[in-house]
Amino acid sequence: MQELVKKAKELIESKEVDLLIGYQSDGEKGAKPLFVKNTQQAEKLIFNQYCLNNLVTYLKRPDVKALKKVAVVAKGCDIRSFVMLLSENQVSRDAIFIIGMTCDHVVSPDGTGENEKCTTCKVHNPHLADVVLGAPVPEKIAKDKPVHYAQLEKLNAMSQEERWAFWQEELSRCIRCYACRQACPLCYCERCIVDFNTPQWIDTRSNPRGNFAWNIVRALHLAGRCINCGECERVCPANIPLMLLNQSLQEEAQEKFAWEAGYDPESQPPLTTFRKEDDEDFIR
Amino acid sequence: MAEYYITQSKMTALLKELASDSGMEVFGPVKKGNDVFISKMDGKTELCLDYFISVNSIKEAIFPRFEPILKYKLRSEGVELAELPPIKPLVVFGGHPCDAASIPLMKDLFSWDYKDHFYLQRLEKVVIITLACVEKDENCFCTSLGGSPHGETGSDILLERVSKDGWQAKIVSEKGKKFIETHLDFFRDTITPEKGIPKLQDKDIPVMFQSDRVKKWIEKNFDHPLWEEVASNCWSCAACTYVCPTCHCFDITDDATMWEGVRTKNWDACTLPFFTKHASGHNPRSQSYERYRQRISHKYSYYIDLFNHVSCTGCGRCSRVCKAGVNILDIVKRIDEESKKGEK
Amino acid sequence: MSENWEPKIITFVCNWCTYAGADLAGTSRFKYASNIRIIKTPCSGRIDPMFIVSAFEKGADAVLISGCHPGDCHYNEGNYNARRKFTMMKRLLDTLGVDTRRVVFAWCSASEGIKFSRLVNEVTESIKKLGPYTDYHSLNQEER
Amino acid sequence: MARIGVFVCWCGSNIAETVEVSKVAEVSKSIPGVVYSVDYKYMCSDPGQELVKNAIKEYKLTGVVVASCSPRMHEKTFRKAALEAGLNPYMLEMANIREQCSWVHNNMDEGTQKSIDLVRMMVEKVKRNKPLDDISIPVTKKAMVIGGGVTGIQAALDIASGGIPVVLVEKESSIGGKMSALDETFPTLDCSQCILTPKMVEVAQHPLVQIISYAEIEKLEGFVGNFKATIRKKARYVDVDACTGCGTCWQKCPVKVDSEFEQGLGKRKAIFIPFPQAIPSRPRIDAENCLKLTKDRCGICEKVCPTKAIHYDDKDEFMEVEVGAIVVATGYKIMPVSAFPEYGGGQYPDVVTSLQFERMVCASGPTLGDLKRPSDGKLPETVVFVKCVGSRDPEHYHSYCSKICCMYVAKQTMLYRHKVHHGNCYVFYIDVRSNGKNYEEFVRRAQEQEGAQYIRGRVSSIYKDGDDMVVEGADTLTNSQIKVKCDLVVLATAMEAPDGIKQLAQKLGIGYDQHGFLTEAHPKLRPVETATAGIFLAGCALSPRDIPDSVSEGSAAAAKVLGLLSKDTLDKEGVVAIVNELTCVGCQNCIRVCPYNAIELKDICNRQGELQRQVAHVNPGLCTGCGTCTPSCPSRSIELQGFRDTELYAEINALAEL
Repeated sequence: MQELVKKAKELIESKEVDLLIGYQSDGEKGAKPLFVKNTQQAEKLIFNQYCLNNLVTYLKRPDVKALKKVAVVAKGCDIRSFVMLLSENQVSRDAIFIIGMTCDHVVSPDGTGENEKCTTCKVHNPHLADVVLGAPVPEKIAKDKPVHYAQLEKLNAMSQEERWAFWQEELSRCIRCYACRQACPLCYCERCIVDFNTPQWIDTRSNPRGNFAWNIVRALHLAGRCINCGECERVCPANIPLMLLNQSLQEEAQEKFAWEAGYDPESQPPLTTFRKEDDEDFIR
Repeated sequence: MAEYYITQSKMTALLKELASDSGMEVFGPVKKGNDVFISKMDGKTELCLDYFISVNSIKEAIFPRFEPILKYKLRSEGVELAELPPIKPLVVFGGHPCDAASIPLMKDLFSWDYKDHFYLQRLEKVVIITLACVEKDENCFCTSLGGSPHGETGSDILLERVSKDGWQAKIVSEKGKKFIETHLDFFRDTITPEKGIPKLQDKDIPVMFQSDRVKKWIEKNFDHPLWEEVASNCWSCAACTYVCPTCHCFDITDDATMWEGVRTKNWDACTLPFFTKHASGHNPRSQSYERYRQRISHKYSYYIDLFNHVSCTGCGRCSRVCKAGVNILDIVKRIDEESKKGEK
Repeated sequence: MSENWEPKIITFVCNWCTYAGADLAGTSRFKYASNIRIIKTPCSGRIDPMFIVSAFEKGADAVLISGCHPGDCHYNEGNYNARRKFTMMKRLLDTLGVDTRRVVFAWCSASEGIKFSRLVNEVTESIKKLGPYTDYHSLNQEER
Repeated sequence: MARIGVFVCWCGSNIAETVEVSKVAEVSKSIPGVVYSVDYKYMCSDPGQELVKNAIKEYKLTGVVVASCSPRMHEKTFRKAALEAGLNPYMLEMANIREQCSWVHNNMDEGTQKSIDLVRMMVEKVKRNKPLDDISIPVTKKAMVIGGGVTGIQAALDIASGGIPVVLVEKESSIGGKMSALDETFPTLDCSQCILTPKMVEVAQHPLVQIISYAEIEKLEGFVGNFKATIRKKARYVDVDACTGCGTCWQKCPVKVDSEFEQGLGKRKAIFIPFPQAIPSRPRIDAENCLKLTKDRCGICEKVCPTKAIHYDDKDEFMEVEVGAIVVATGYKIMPVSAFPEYGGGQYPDVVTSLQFERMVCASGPTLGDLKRPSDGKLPETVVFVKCVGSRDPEHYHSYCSKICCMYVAKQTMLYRHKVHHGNCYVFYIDVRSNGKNYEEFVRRAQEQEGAQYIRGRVSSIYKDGDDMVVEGADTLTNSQIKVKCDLVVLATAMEAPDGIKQLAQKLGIGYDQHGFLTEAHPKLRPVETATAGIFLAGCALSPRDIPDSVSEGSAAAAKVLGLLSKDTLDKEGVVAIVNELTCVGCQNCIRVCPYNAIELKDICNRQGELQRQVAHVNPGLCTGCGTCTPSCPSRSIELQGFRDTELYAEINALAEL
């Protein structure tokens, strides 16, 4: 922690950055974002296993974008979303100072035990950063090993009718607060398609039709881009297991397009490219 | 006045019975994961009676997330108005006094310059059965706004826990009285109060700020840098407003196929980025902190100008759902401190 | 299911291959079921996966999507891009429990009038067996 | 408010037989927005069209739906009629109730119901259509040909003959390409120089052709009809305008190095022209070997130059040219023997490539046509030719066939036998591919009359035994191992994409395949076009070709260029994509999926000129209206006009239950 505070003060004092986004503690077992603009605020910086927020999401905000240079404290998983922002022309590499934190794991959203997402993590050690803080953590999974999400198995084992019933029940609680969208580092559109009304693709009412369409389009727009940070699901006030959708499409991208998002800023997201030999068994 | 009691099992049975009646709407607490939601029930819904506070407020029972206000059909002869679904009698069970306290506040608004008969009709037909609090957390601050963990405001019936298995039912309104009388069978048992049943007193939730001092500061400090400091974390979703018992903004949307259409009153939120976006492309509240400032200012200042009451009941729900760490109590306390400094 | 229920099949095709193939079916007088309604787009690359959702919302019992075979695209690559989107959409719908037997993708060239007519007949027949897509249509309720 | 007219055609009995047309017209009247509907026997006839035109005027129609045959049949007809009546042609849509309805259904009720639906869909669409203007883009009436081999020369000549000025850019100091190094050519055995040189002269003297040699493309901006190319003129150290090509400099230059033109078999000077017939016949200094430029010594050429044309301080220069179309004819390179160590390539001087063999037998070659083997100058009494070296060998080298080797090997056996009448020559081959005019006869002649001995089989190794070279291989016809002692081995090594071609392709924004050959827009129907409008391909830049094919393609590409530049403007339909710059976030999805590179990032700056954000920008000249961009845009900030979301959604919406 000393390291982090020291680095932050250095960056702020030297005016290398206009703003630093990090974590502060929130109660005994919690952490929340902290916007640091002076060295006094920097004293509050922490990093521990309760630092769940993906702070990269703030980089999409217009007021943050307007600043000359911003530092952000990020775990390997968060950096994957930064890589996507880079490849999608949403940030300029020069305008962001990444303070990469090595991270063994964070806690699950309810504050107990290891977070599910950490079991499939390949970047306990930040893969792209301006400075890496913390002791190196041994990586448990090889980079080229496909990731499999255990929690999908239950859903996959259901019949189609059961899956339908499952999702209708889950999505009935959706109140369309768009916390999933706002917390997502990759939902950066100036005008979301749901706010588009010529035509109104997606019913804005939180009725079954609108909730279904909204969650389809949200998952679809993240297809091949989602980096499994899990923020959408964590911030959902209705506890809807949104990551099941994202992870299903992540697996599809791996299986069909040999693609995992967020590792290489030079590569193109899979839905913006193709291979002639792509699988087409489902096409008659 | 007679004393009425009801056991948990009878309460469950009563709600289920009412929920089976297609002529009625019943809302009750349903567990999902680690949390409880006040949800619309049918005869088969499993109720959860062991919880601290629901994620959402009882608001959506009376002020639905969406509600058709006009239906029409297009015919070659012209436009034909279609009938709207009837507003059914409803029972809302499972809120706390901080939920119920929102009712008179919302009524003030919906019967203000324009009488919103959808809301008012539903209000007439609703029976609100409130549970007095037995637990609290660091986000609770009802007492700072004149509320109480066992306050009666807005409720029709207030249930106070007397045993592990039951409540004493306090009639608060005529509607409440009528409800108990109609379903007297369920309220006949006498429960002897058990010892050691926790009860929350006003003093358990200390007063943490003075709302009039907060208002004074807000009136004078629209451009104060404090706003940006306390709300910079906000990422502009509507979770806080949608779980809030007093947030009441809505949008009117049209949805039409070729032959018919419906106009809907649809929840909206001042925290969402597009809320004030003009057709010109200009957005007077383009920053997230500006939107959050609006939320606080509206509740703690503008609303008082109109209705002489803070539009917040201190339930703390917004702070609980906010994973960006925006905490209304912290912010209002900060403002109160600033205001105190200014007084000196 | 009422006696005289007929499936509604909304069909999205590209202009250069499948629309032309459907025209060829016409000029060749290959008869097929009248349940389809064709919406023409320039290229399968223009066919948005969200069309499927809208079609079901508007009462379709099935959606048929067809474009040029790989390598035949008038615009060289549109169908390759489309294929990736459809791959993802199909998986997503499947994950969500949508009956993906009702979402049919096919390649049909301008010379395959016969394939087009057979395709329409096969899809119509299979949807007749499945019945109306009441699950999806029930999402359209206006009340809470 | 929309005022839509619906015109239902009987098409004689073609439609009316299965569709109750009067009912379709009648029901159409009840569609909101429809103010007029009528049915008529032949809507495409002159009176039918008049009906449409008059109704447009009389009822002040804002949109028209013609329910008749396929739009592929008559959309143009009716849109023209609409235009004549003063209605924007894109405000007319057709409901296809013939090909896609009456002709494929039998039942009158079904046909009628479906027709009504189809009309309704199009009414809903046309209500939301927006008038579109056709696009007209001025073109620069000038072309650029990249590559001055025989293909590029042919293309340049044909374009210039059509009256369009051409800039011919050649990487080497002379045009002529590979063909200039060949001896005689199959199947006619005419001398390569004899047929090429006149063409070189013709192109050089053509008033509309500007040759820029020793130059490469640095950058290309713009789009079809309006390219701006930056050409890097490499430092030549010789002022080509002052120089008269007298030759004193290269005669006096003391430095001798291997000549690239002679395939390393002969020498050239440090100031040189690659071959005597070079065009322009102006030397350049090889900066790597010039004593003046490397060690600041010598300086003889400057001293002896009568016109003071030598400038040791010469630098690369850049010139910009604006052109409307480009032909890429960058040719090929041949794999060097050193790529084949298993065949002794690079180790034994007497293992040579076929191009080296060309120089060895050529009358203007280093030995002036006396066949001498490189190691000791001995006349080779026995020569072995090995075909498919590096070609048709996907496991080790290239999967493709180099196409011309079969023919030139047959030719080279003849050239050999013509020089060495008593000599033996053997050809190791896998197949003999001789599918061209007079090709098969030519190969037969080599085998039957000229004594070339063909052995079917792969060569396993080549090594030296004393003075002799030994070629070991399998004869797959007799199924035996075979050893041939010889004096010289000629490897018909594979043709490859030339160095730097990928970089060039990237600069031009055109595609290339895994071998580095440039990709045509369609292998059959658009063989000399690229996916980038205005850029054409010809010759071996695409894949191995022989001279006749290359020359044909040069002409074909020239015809395409002339077609494009024959008009003052490029006219196209208004169905192109358009960006909403207010909502676009510049994620580049559309840019990445666009098959035509028609979209680019555009900077949005504030009044102080500071970059605020980047958005997509469609070049309407390049957009072909496929619409692949639209679904790729998460915020719907790019829409294809004529097929906007709201138009297509309206069609879906029209199908919602009544």
